[in-house]
Amino acid sequence: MSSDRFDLAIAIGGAAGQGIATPGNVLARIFIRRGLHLNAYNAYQSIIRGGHIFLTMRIGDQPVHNHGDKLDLLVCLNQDTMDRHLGLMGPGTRVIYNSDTITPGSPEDGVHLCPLPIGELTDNNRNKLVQNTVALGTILNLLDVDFQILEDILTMQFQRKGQDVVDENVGVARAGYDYAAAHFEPFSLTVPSGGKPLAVWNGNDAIAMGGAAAGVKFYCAYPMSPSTGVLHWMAKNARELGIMVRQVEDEIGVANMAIGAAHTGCRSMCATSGGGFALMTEAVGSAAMMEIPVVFIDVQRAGPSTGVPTKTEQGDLWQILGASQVDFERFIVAPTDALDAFNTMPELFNLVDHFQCPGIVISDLLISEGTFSVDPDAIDMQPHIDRGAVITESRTDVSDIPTGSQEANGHGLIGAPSNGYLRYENTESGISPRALPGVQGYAHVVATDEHDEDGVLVSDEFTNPHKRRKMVEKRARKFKGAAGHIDPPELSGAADAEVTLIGWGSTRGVISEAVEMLSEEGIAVNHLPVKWIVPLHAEAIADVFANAKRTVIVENNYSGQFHRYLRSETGLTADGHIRKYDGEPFMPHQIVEGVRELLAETTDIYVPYQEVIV
Amino acid sequence: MSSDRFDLAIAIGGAAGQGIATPGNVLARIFIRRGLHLNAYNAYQSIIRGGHIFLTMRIGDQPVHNHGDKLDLLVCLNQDTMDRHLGLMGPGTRVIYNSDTITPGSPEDGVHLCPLPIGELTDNNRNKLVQNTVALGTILNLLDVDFQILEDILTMQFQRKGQDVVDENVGVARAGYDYAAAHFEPFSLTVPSGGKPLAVWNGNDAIAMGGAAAGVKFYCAYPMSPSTGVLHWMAKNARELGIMVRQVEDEIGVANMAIGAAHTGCRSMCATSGGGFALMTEAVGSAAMMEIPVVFIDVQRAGPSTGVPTKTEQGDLWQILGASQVDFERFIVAPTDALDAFNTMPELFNLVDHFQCPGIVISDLLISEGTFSVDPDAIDMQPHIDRGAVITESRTDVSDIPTGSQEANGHGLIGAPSNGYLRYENTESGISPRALPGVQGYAHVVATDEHDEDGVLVSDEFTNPHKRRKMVEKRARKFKGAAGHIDPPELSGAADAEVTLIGWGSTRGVISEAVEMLSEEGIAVNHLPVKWIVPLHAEAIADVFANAKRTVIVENNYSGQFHRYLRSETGLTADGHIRKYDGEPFMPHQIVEGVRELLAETTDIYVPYQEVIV
Amino acid sequence: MSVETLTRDEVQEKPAVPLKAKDYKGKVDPDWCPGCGDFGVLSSLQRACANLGLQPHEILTISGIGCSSNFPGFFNSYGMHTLHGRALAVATGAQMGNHELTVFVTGGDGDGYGIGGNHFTHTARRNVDLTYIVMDNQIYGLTTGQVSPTSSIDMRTKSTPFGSVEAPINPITAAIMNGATFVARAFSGDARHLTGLIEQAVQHRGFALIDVFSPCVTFNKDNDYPFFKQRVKKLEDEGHDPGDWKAACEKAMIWGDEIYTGLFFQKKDAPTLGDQEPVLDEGGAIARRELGITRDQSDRIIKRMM
Amino acid sequence: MSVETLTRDEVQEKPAVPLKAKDYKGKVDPDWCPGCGDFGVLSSLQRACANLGLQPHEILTISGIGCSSNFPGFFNSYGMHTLHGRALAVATGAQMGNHELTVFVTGGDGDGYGIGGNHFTHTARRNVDLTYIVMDNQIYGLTTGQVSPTSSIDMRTKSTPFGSVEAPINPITAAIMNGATFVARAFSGDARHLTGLIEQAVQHRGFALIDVFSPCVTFNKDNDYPFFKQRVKKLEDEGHDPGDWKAACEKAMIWGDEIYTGLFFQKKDAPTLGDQEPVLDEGGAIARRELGITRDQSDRIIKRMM
Ligand SMILES: Cc1ncc(C[n+]2csc(CCOP(=O)(O)OP(=O)(O)O)c2C)c(N)n1
Ligand SMILES: Cc1ncc(C[n+]2csc(CCOP(=O)(O)OP(=O)(O)O)c2C)c(N)n1
Ligand code: SF4
Ligand code: SF4
Ligand SMILES: [Mg+2]
Ligand SMILES: [Mg+2]
Repeated sequence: MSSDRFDLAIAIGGAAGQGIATPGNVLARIFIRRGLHLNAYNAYQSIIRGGHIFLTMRIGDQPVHNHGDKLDLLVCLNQDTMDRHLGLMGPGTRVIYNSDTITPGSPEDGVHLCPLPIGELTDNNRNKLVQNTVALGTILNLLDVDFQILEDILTMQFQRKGQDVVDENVGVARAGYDYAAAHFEPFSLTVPSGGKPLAVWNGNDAIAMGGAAAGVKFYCAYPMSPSTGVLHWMAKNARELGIMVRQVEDEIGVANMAIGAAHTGCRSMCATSGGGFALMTEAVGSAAMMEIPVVFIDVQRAGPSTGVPTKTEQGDLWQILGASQVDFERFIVAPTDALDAFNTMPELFNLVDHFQCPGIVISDLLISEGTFSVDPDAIDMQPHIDRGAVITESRTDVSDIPTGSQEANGHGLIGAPSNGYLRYENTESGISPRALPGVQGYAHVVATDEHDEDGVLVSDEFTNPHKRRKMVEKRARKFKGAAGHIDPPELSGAADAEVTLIGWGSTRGVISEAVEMLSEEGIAVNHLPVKWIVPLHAEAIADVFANAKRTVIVENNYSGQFHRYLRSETGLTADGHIRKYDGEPFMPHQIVEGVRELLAETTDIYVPYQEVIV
Repeated sequence: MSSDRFDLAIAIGGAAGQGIATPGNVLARIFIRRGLHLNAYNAYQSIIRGGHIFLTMRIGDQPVHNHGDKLDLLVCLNQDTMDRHLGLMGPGTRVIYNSDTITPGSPEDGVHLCPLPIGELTDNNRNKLVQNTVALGTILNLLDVDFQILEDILTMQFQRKGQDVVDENVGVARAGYDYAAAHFEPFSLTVPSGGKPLAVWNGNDAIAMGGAAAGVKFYCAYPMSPSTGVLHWMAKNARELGIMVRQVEDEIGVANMAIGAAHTGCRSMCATSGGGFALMTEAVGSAAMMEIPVVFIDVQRAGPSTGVPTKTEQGDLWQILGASQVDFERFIVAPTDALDAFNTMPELFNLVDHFQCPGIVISDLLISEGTFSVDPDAIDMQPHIDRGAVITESRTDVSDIPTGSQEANGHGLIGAPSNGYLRYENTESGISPRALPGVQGYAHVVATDEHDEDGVLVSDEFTNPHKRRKMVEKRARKFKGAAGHIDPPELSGAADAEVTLIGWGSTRGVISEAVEMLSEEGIAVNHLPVKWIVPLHAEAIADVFANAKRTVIVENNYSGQFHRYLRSETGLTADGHIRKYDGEPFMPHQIVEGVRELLAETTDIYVPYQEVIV
Repeated sequence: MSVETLTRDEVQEKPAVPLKAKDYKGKVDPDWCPGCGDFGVLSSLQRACANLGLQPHEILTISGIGCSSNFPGFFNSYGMHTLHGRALAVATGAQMGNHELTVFVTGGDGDGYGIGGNHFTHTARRNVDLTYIVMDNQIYGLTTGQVSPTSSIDMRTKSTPFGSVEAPINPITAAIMNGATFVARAFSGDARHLTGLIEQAVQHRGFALIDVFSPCVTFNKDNDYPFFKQRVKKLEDEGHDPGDWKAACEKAMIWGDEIYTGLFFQKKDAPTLGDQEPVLDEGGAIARRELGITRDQSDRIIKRMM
Repeated sequence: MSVETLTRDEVQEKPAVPLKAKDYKGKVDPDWCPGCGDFGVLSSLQRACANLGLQPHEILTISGIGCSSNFPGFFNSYGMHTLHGRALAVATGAQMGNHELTVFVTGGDGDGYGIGGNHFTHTARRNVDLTYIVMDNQIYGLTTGQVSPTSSIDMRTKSTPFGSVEAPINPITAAIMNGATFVARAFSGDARHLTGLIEQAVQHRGFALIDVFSPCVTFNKDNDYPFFKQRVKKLEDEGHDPGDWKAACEKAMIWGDEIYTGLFFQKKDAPTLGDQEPVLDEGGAIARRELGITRDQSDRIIKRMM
């Protein structure tokens, strides 16, 4: 980032149970209320107490799209944090720690150690979480921010615990503030203020809110990290928003329940992570066969199998592409950040309603559990809603009740004549208006077996290859024009770049920053972030490849899943790859170094070394 | 087929419950005992009574690899068969039917109608199945085969039902034989005899037997067409062969139970079809992560979803490629016929034992439920067995019991020292010798969470991106040389062919015959049948493409799943496609016509019209 | 076409014509084997619906996969022929989505107690308001005769040619213990009895199971019509108290010369899942409500984020 | 390395040294929250194994995923940390593969009764010879506190912020009705009692369930140590007859000021799944037998095909 921008990164490290979330939240509120942008990544483990948590919060006066490369301020809540991370700190940085319990290591020259005698400052308060509040005061002073805002937020934060708790916290925060004023040298920077106050959310909130805005009336899930936040948001807001929220016995139940609700006419969705999604795949195919619009969300984490439940990866792409047997129509979309995820939800619901098929959203831990600032006015909670060809009005001119006589009905079978409604009418567009259960005059049966236009199975009595082919082609036809309904990916950056970086989903933010850094170095790079996986704008991407000098695909997995998929659809082969599969997300400098190495042609797959060990 | 070969096709049509299986079996035995080759395809529906069954049996003096294009003899057990299929019969063919109940349509000139007055011939026997036996006698006479062989086989077939039943059947068969002698003109051909007697099986038998030969000691399944035959074979032979066979509550249980047994050291396998395989996918990834060798079999049927349970398709490829989240090592193999499937089983078990990972076999209804002759001496029931690096000998020099003191052990944790065995030792080859539970001195824990060399989770307490990366790379490394252990696909046919046909799995037989037919027409075609999907011999295939004038991929699905996969791995794009997705398998002439159309460049995807409607 | 919020009352403004059993005939005639027990279940449900005056469009019949699960195709109502084992999960979603529908779930013993066993347990404890009719033929029919979770020990099937070695589950006692509030057993050979039980089950608010002995004449030669005809005995004839779970379990466990049918257990006062979800109170099926959220609601949400 | 057919007797030729509880300590110390109920379960199993004289290599401990499912990593034996909900299925395969092992399955209420519910039902009815210890904390711990199938009505969790509306399942009555032959309940706060029950369970031939109240001190503030300490009452102190399923169910349903622990139900004479499979009779684990089939066998098979 260019140096005239405000760009500050604070890290807080400790063990699970040491209460890192609270100071993180308080700091976030302080910055967003000043109109600063924020991107926070929390590295943690799949245990409830102990281990190592490392929260990195980067703040800027311009939108911040990743957690960055460097740290300005480190808060050590335990010795382990000091031991692990002091080495990351360079000249001019500050390291805050409790000098009663933590022994500092030997820092690089120019690192300012800020020891806090917590016992002394808190009258030996036995509450272990109190050190966090002292540290908050200290941070504020180092940043030369007025104490009042901290007091306000602590009051808001603790008021439901009573005035005593508020007073205690404000008191120790003030002690930390004053102690810093007396003993430590503040940063020589000014934290900007006066910008339009922002809001803060994480990707799971954004997905849930996007669903709510799209009109989701049924949400169900089985808890699975890192997708559980969607369930929590939905559960909390269910009653206020009139959304039916259910926790189900397993993911198979989840997927099928969501389909049941969707069939009655609810906008319906569910979220999980890779292993849970594996269990949902059979149902995805069934929704496609029954032509029921429903949305599945897969929040990726590191794998295979149970893998590393609290770490990020972009490794589920092929699972999602291969979700359920045989060919069928469905949308697959990988939003590129939280706001994009929010906006994707109503768009996707309109699409699945229009095309009567399932839709799958691919998120990952980075988006879903990352904390981001967002302009509240950018959150459009009343998006355009289009339910497609749906029949909700009863008709009384045609009866659901058969006339009584039985007759041959084109299935090689004798049966009662129906109301004449063809749920799977072989229309020119391939889209057949769908009647909702309960509507008079349209009673019909939907089926996961192959069926004829009226829903009667072709697998009973007389299979018929011509009917079968007709129905396969009807479903395929409806999807033919789907790509026209979504935006093609857009190339940004230098027109005649030396390198074209292609990413998908959550890597957009970090690649953008790497592009900027490279151009500052004089290497012209442009960037194609891909969001829509199916349908894929193959021609638009092929154009970019055709005009690119050197294509490099950046992805957070071992085998280059997106590259292989892109090639399967287009035949395009990229010149180089930057990949990562150690559980941690990319940092901008890792991509910068990757581009340099690839330009030097020492390798065609660059895997960065992960410096921050958490 | 060149006309000096013996090549005869008989079809029997009727409803489910009319007992088509028995005459089919009797005929098959007659031919294989004469040393004739046989390929039978049974078109049926997912109901138990009624509907339409159409068994096509093709017999030849040379190996017969598909059910062919034409019919010589049609046996109609009901009116529906007459109505549907008479039009398929050309000059010189014979049509046998019960003239008491069936009205013939108007046949093409030269078709010999052979009406049987069944009532008269059977003394008005009320047993409806008796007409089948009369027809058998008639067929034999039309083919000028001595009656004795039929008498022998009927005796064998019915002897456990008592002499009365034998006599009844032999009697009516004789009546049919004699009636034909008196009234119908026999074919002017000689059914060859004296060849080495062959055996008969279907693909599911072959898969089960291959497993048994490979040393499978544990088989479990949940019934699902068209894979259930494997369960039936195993259940029947379980006690004699000492195989533990279990029917489980669902496919999730199946996959996990197979893994449990495999972990104790059994060769263990399970089979299902697409929808059941969807439910197994999570377990596939877990076996890969725990590095447990186990074999999953997916017998494909038409879909998506429940689809057309009794029809064939090659539509599960992408589901299998995408089985379970994130990247991991596994073999995927699509045998090309029943004998190949048999031979694949021991080969695959040796591979998964060596590489300690899951293996997936892709079959389809065509192979699994088709009936084929096989040279009994070609069935090697004592194949080479290699279990790889497995530790089954106890050691007493090292104890499983910790010394008692607790110490830091490199996980950032305190724990008891172990026996020193590293289940996931980071060896150069990536293969870590595997100790079986029960063996003293090697007690250890395997895990679906990412784990370090000693099996301790890296997702607990302290995740560590370097350990994580090490373990991903260890597993990937072990698979690097896997392609060297399997045969590359082999190009057969003309060296400088005009067209190169590429197929995978079950299409080998039908494509081979199309190749012959085309060369007889003067169109030089060669053929690359692909069997191993993962690892894929990409270079060998690329060589074939590089030397081909026009590449055409033939596959039994809508979207060209193999083409897209091939392109994903190689970037290769075929020039044309022949695809089918109506539930029925390819017939040779359909491929021939496809090649002609593609050569004429009227299209680049040819989808044949299905003449036989069943 | 666009979404219209039609309440059920509006739809029903026209007085319903009284219906006959044949009015519930589906688009095709059943393709079950002649003599299959499922015919009796179909005709009983048709009669029960006529007696209850349910209109076809007010009913949603949901099944999994199996011979018995082909049911919705043969029955004139809205229907869903879903995945093997998943009907109850789909039905719970549908019932929540539109709780004004009368929901039937129809399927087999394999579908419901085998692969679908987990949904059976949990749908029962949630007391979802639906009627679950299991055509229990103690065999896997559609897949041509393998052992089922209700097959008796020693039963020979294609997958147990030497006889089954696994104790069957007892759907009645299992359902009671899982929290089902209406638990009955019937025999498809006694359509009148079954019809009555279905009527009661529909009128019952909550999860109602009717496990029906529905002989598979093709693959189960052990448990055929004569087997049941000789054995079934109606609880109603014995003055059994459906409020007494112990007696219910005891009676349900009897499996020998006498096998009980009838209403084993009923708990009338238990709230259904829907009753306990205030979201449904606002009136009308959630599937038919206005989509999206109000400005007030969104303002409140966004405010909490700042 | 090659396959050796070592029988368990050969392996055990060396007389086993008597072991202490600490000899079953795993490679790492448990990372459960301080005070977590699972510590008590771990130490009880360690003590029980010492008392029973089981060698670590003779034991296979299998779990799914959850806080409680991290168990095998903390216990010194052969272990498998499998998929969420699938431990019983894996264990059945392992028990059949090597029936000479002592198999423990350890896991949580969500793992076993939620997602794993179907395997629970069917493993019980098969009477697979293993000991299943469920650390029932009535919450999803590892995923940071959502409702579980054993959470009480009205319990507030992250997924039920307004209180749960679903009746919990009762693992004891469910297990009894599913055919489990040893069904017990314990409290991890009473390690001695639990240890005794584990010893009995291991000695029992067949499927043994021990549902252990194992408080989650972090996410379940309703069912904490004091809650159970005040309520638990031992069946053994009341002269309960474990042969009486009705009394067992009745006692198991009591949930108020008194909650019973102890052995609710036991059926001693039931054959296990393995007992009924002649394939196992031939001696030795099938996992350790010679691979492949004999020429005689193959000749017979091929002859039938001709
Ligand atoms: C996931 C899955 N597994 C297996 C099948 C195959 N299958 C179809 S029906 C059936 C069992 C049928 O038994 P049941 O439910 O008792 O019904 P019945 O045919 O006896 O009425 C099975 C195993 C399937 N369709 N889907
Ligand atoms: C298929 C799948 N779904 C969801 C999860 C996420 N998950 C891990 S543990 C767990 C529940 C843990 O609850 P419980 O079994 O009661 O164990 P506890 O942590 O309370 O001991 C869940 C839902 C998973 N790992 N796999
Ligand atoms: S196979 Fe059995 S269950 Fe299926 S239709 Fe026939 S009789 Fe009924
Ligand atoms: S979260 Fe609960 S169950 Fe998990 S370790 Fe902590 S106290 Fe135990
Ligand atoms: Mg059945
Ligand atoms: Mg729990």
